[in-house]
Amino acid sequence: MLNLERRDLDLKVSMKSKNNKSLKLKNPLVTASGTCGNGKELAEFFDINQLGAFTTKGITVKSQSGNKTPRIAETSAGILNSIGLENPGVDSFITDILPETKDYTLPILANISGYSKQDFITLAEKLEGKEELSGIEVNLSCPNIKGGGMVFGTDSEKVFEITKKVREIYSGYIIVKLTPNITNITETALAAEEAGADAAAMINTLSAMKIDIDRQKPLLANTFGGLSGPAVKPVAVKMVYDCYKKLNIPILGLGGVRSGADVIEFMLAGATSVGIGTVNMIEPSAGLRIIKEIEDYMLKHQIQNLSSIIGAAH
Amino acid sequence: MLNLERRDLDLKVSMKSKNNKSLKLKNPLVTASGTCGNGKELAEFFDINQLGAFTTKGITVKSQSGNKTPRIAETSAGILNSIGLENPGVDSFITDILPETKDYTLPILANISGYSKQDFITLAEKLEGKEELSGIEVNLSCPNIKGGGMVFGTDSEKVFEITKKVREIYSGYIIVKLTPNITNITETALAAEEAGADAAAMINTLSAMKIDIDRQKPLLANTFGGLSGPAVKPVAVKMVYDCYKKLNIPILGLGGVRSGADVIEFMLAGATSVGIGTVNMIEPSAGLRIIKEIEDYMLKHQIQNLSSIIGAAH
Amino acid sequence: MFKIITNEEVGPDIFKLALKYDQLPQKPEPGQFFNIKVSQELSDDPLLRRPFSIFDFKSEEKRVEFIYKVVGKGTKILSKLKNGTELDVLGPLGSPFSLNNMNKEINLIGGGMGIAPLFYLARKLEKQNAALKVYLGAADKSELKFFENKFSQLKSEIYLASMSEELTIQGTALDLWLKKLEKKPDFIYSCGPEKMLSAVEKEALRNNIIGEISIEKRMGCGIGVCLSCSCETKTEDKKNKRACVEGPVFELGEVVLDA
Amino acid sequence: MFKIITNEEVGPDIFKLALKYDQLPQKPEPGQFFNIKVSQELSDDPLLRRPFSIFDFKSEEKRVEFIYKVVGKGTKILSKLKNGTELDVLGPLGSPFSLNNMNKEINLIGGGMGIAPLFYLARKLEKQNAALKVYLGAADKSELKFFENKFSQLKSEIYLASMSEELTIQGTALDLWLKKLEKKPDFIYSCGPEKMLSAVEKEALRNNIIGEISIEKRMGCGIGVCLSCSCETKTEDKKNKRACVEGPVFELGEVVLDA
Ligand SMILES: Cc1cc2nc3c(=O)[nH]c(=O)nc-3n(C[C@H](O)[C@H](O)[C@H](O)COP(=O)(O)OP(=O)(O)OC[C@H]3O[C@@H](n4cnc5c(N)ncnc54)[C@H](O)[C@@H]3O)c2cc1C
Ligand SMILES: Cc1cc2nc3c(=O)[nH]c(=O)nc-3n(C[C@H](O)[C@H](O)[C@H](O)COP(=O)(O)OP(=O)(O)OC[C@H]3O[C@@H](n4cnc5c(N)ncnc54)[C@H](O)[C@@H]3O)c2cc1C
Ligand SMILES: Cc1cc2nc3c(=O)[nH]c(=O)nc-3n(C[C@H](O)[C@H](O)[C@H](O)COP(=O)(O)O)c2cc1C
Ligand SMILES: Cc1cc2nc3c(=O)[nH]c(=O)nc-3n(C[C@H](O)[C@H](O)[C@H](O)COP(=O)(O)O)c2cc1C
Ligand code: FES
Ligand code: FES
Repeated sequence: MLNLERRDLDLKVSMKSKNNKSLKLKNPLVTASGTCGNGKELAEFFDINQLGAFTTKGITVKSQSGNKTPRIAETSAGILNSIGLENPGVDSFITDILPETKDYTLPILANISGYSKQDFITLAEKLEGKEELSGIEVNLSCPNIKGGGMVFGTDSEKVFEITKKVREIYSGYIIVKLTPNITNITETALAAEEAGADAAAMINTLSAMKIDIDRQKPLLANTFGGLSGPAVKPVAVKMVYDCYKKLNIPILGLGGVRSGADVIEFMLAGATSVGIGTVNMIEPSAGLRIIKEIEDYMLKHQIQNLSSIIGAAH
Repeated sequence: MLNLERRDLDLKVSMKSKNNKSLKLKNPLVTASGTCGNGKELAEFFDINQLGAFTTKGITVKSQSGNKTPRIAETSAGILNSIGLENPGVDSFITDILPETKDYTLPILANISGYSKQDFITLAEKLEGKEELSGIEVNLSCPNIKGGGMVFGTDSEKVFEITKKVREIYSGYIIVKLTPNITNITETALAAEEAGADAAAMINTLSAMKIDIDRQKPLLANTFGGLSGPAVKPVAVKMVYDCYKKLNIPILGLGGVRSGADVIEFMLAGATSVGIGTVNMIEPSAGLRIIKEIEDYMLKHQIQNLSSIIGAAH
Repeated sequence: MFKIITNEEVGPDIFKLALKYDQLPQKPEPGQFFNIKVSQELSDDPLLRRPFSIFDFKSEEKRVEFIYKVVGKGTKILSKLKNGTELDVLGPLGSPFSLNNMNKEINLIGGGMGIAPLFYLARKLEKQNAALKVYLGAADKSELKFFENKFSQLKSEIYLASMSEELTIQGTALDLWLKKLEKKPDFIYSCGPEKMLSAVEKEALRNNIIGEISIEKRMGCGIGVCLSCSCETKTEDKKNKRACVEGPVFELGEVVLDA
Repeated sequence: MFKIITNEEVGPDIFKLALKYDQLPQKPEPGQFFNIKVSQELSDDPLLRRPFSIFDFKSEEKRVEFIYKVVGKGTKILSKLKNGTELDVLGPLGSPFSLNNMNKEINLIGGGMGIAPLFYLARKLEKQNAALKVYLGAADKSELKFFENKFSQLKSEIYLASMSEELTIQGTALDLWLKKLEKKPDFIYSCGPEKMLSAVEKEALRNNIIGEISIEKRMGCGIGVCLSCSCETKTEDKKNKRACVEGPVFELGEVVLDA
């Protein structure tokens, strides 16, 4: 069909899993956990219901006050963060935060982190059946908590075990979020798939650091942090590309997206949906602009269904 | 001593190994292989003898014409390359390139790459005893040759085996260059040390890619490439920092250096010498500027011996 | 859209930046800040915005002013931008100083670039007929000159201190304040290096003086989404507060300061 | 140091950039290029320089001119830079067109932005009393207007083609050349999209015409150190050549072109 106009465009994507579960999004944009608060703040800038889905800030079993500051540093085309999962704990999340999300019409995903398999079990149990949620994102990749997430995320067996446990408990949609700090991400991705994950999200941040040369000390109070932003995009796109060839579950691709072109790039690599993180910190209404840019691309190339380009670069 | 002036500053570093070998450099700057040709081109812009050491473009046993073009893509604060080790082969290197380096007074290091253990053995044999060389850099990390360097570099046993073989043959200074595309670089670094490497160099490029969204194909003819430049610096600094705590051999740190401040950052993290790569492609005389900036830092902080800051951020 | 109308050096590495805007989401209040992107459109570096407190604001002229010091990459780049350059600016952001100080005795204590947010505040307070005493300190006298000129256009009493030279005294803004503090003020406002604020707070609390401080915390977003700027509090529940939303203005004794 | 003295739109998304320099390492020759950094000083993005062929050069005025099209991030940023901006520029780089064509019959065939390097060449050739026929093509007529004006200041015969509209003909620069080619020229120079160059080369070689082409290859360094711009050659030893040092000008038949 030629001469498509803006109103003809279909940006819907469906994250259909092997388990016959599906997450339907009106467009591929999913907020990345930890970069968008819990919605209220961005909602002051635009109607966040226009996005595909919203992921909440990572929660843990108990409340945490996070790492000492400075928790953020700027690097070339990127940022390092070591927030350390400051959050009120899952119980407060359920009583205080979840109800607030009722006003939203877009799917809400809860991002969960733990220090042990038991933590993930507890979190899954507490969130099971919560109607406000369209699913959970199991963060096996947080580089900012010691002995925590990332250690699990670099070990395929641990990824398999935890995912399997969570799968047994949680009946909704499960996304497993993977770390890029690994020799071969397709192995952990496959482990998540085999254990019953409905989708794989990649990438979380790259382990990194910055040193304050005047103080001659690490700049972040926590010494290390996670690198995100445009700097990491080429690494993320490759991981999505590699996994697309091997996985039979959909991929939520993210890392460094700033523009519609970046979203298209992730989708061509094989992502069904695409996360926007750091960009929201710089430009709160980035999501809106990005949707417009995706449409512009579709018009330029006369693509009616955005989902038709998923994996097209292979 | 207070009130140091420029002429009082001592930028010398000595890369003393466990094997009682040492590479003495008048300053920590080492050109990164593949980004500075074989010297002639930069020499048109400044006297390269002012640098610490020069590393030649990677050589293989046989001549190679490299990958198809495009071989380069720009990313945010970084570049992707997939040159594919275009080089005339080790024999031509010895007859044509090595003699040309006789004019230089700075230490010359030959960077070698292979597709098999035998390749590295051949290369080490051919270079053994070459007086023009102060040492060799064993590249176990090139992401741009299939079945090649990087596969070895992600496997500690292979790193150990190849380093050991090369050590048996080559009596000069041996630097093993490691890949960052790995879960834990301290393991391969320790393997290199145990096998007799005199120093470890890190990092080579990060595996990555870019997709041309208009052509809907990978931009590089080779699909994947290696990411270098400022974007990767925070990852490289962390790897140096991690290895410094575990290794007993000196580290040649590199990845994204653009300024004197970056060199200082790598040294504070634990590098004894620091590579400059991508920056030379943008600014051929970057080395000179960087030396000046290092001196400015030493004056500001009244540091007389640059080597005193190695590892000081720990 | 914001456009640079002035970007000129007014002291050693200290610049005055005046922007003209089309419209603002709300009227800026003293103590609030704007978050300014200094990179070229389409460039990804520097990536983050840079926060600057409002130095002055003139709604009739649709003009907002900042005083900034060149300390790193972002401010260096900013200092090179020419008149007419369009800037991507977010704001006003953050919680302002409280302004219910009609007819009261007020002390303002500012150190270094921490003086910047106190000027618009002083102007507003004067409109409320507050009696102002202003204590300004900096490492070098040359850094105070511009501020001295500006504040002397107001009716406030001004005292100056520098580390390099004797002005009202030789020393810090804190030294100055303590030295000159005769009568207990009704309220103080202070802004400056965290160590100074911590010392001011200690002295104030010891003397039962109430007031507010504005702090500089490294920020990711400036809008409350990233929790980069969390401050430990001394409140009972110890719940963190965000410098960019609940701050940058806090009550004396509210948050934990680096001493 | 280079300073922008003109940066203005002369066609649809086509800009003329004139720079004034202090000094140059050598005199620029037609076919050479300059490598321009478009990012702010201290910014790491965009990281690489952008190569542009010399459009014109005036040594008396210390002035070098470029014509560039906005196609991506770098050229977009460049197009926003204001007069007076100082630029970090390397050059002249690369091997120029050969210029020993005294009194000869010369054809110049340029497509799209490939026309840019032919103007300074044409000026130089005219000084050698060469007889020039110039064949210029572009997708749309509007892209030719500026070039037409410039070339018509010379004594050369000019023919124009556009895909959108009949000028001398409707079609490509190649169609135009083939159509108008009556007498075999002594030498041709061509620049434009690689596919066009490949077709020009095929026709030229078939007709035993010799000449040179200038090609655009993605470059890392522009100075020969990185091997990003390697070109496969058809020479006997098949040794690659670097577009930035041995090129961008090559003899017809020298390097492998994408057809
Ligand atoms: C609410 C608020 C108001 C401010 N008001 C003013 C003002 O009116 N005038 C003024 O000169 N400065 C002010 N600052 C400090 C100013 O934001 C920093 O000096 C500036 O961001 C430094 O940027 P840079 O790129 O030059 O330094 P770099 O060190 O290169 O910056 C690197 C990163 O660290 C951050 N950073 C560095 N120093 C500071 C700092 N002191 N405070 C917060 N973040 C920092 C930067 O924003 C950036 O993200 C204020 C800071 C805050 C938080
Ligand atoms: C020797 C030479 C001379 C040139 N002369 C001219 C000229 O006179 N006028 C003109 O308009 N253009 C010319 N070009 C092409 C010009 O360099 C590109 O259009 C420009 O680099 C695009 O940059 P961008 O950031 O806008 O595009 P982007 O696509 O964002 O650039 C991304 C990267 O790809 C490179 N790139 C993109 N397109 C090209 C291309 N066509 N050729 C080479 N590299 C490219 C860029 O340099 C950059 O490294 C020349 C190219 C070469 C190699
Ligand atoms: C400030 C900050 C906080 C983050 N917090 C979380 C978190 O709580 N849980 C999580 O899974 N990922 C977290 N992330 C990672 C992001 O969700 C995302 O995976 C990463 O930043 C890469 O995407 P980006 O480059 O678009 O930001 C955080 C990232 C940032 C920058
Ligand atoms: C164009 C290019 C070619 C390279 N060729 C080699 C090579 O032949 N051998 C090698 O060990 N590393 C090679 N590298 C890697 C660099 O030596 C260096 O490890 C890497 O680029 C990180 O440093 P940088 O960010 O300073 O460039 C190459 C890098 C680039 C950009
Ligand atoms: S800076 Fe992001 S929450 Fe305050
Ligand atoms: S661009 Fe680097 S060698 Fe030609």
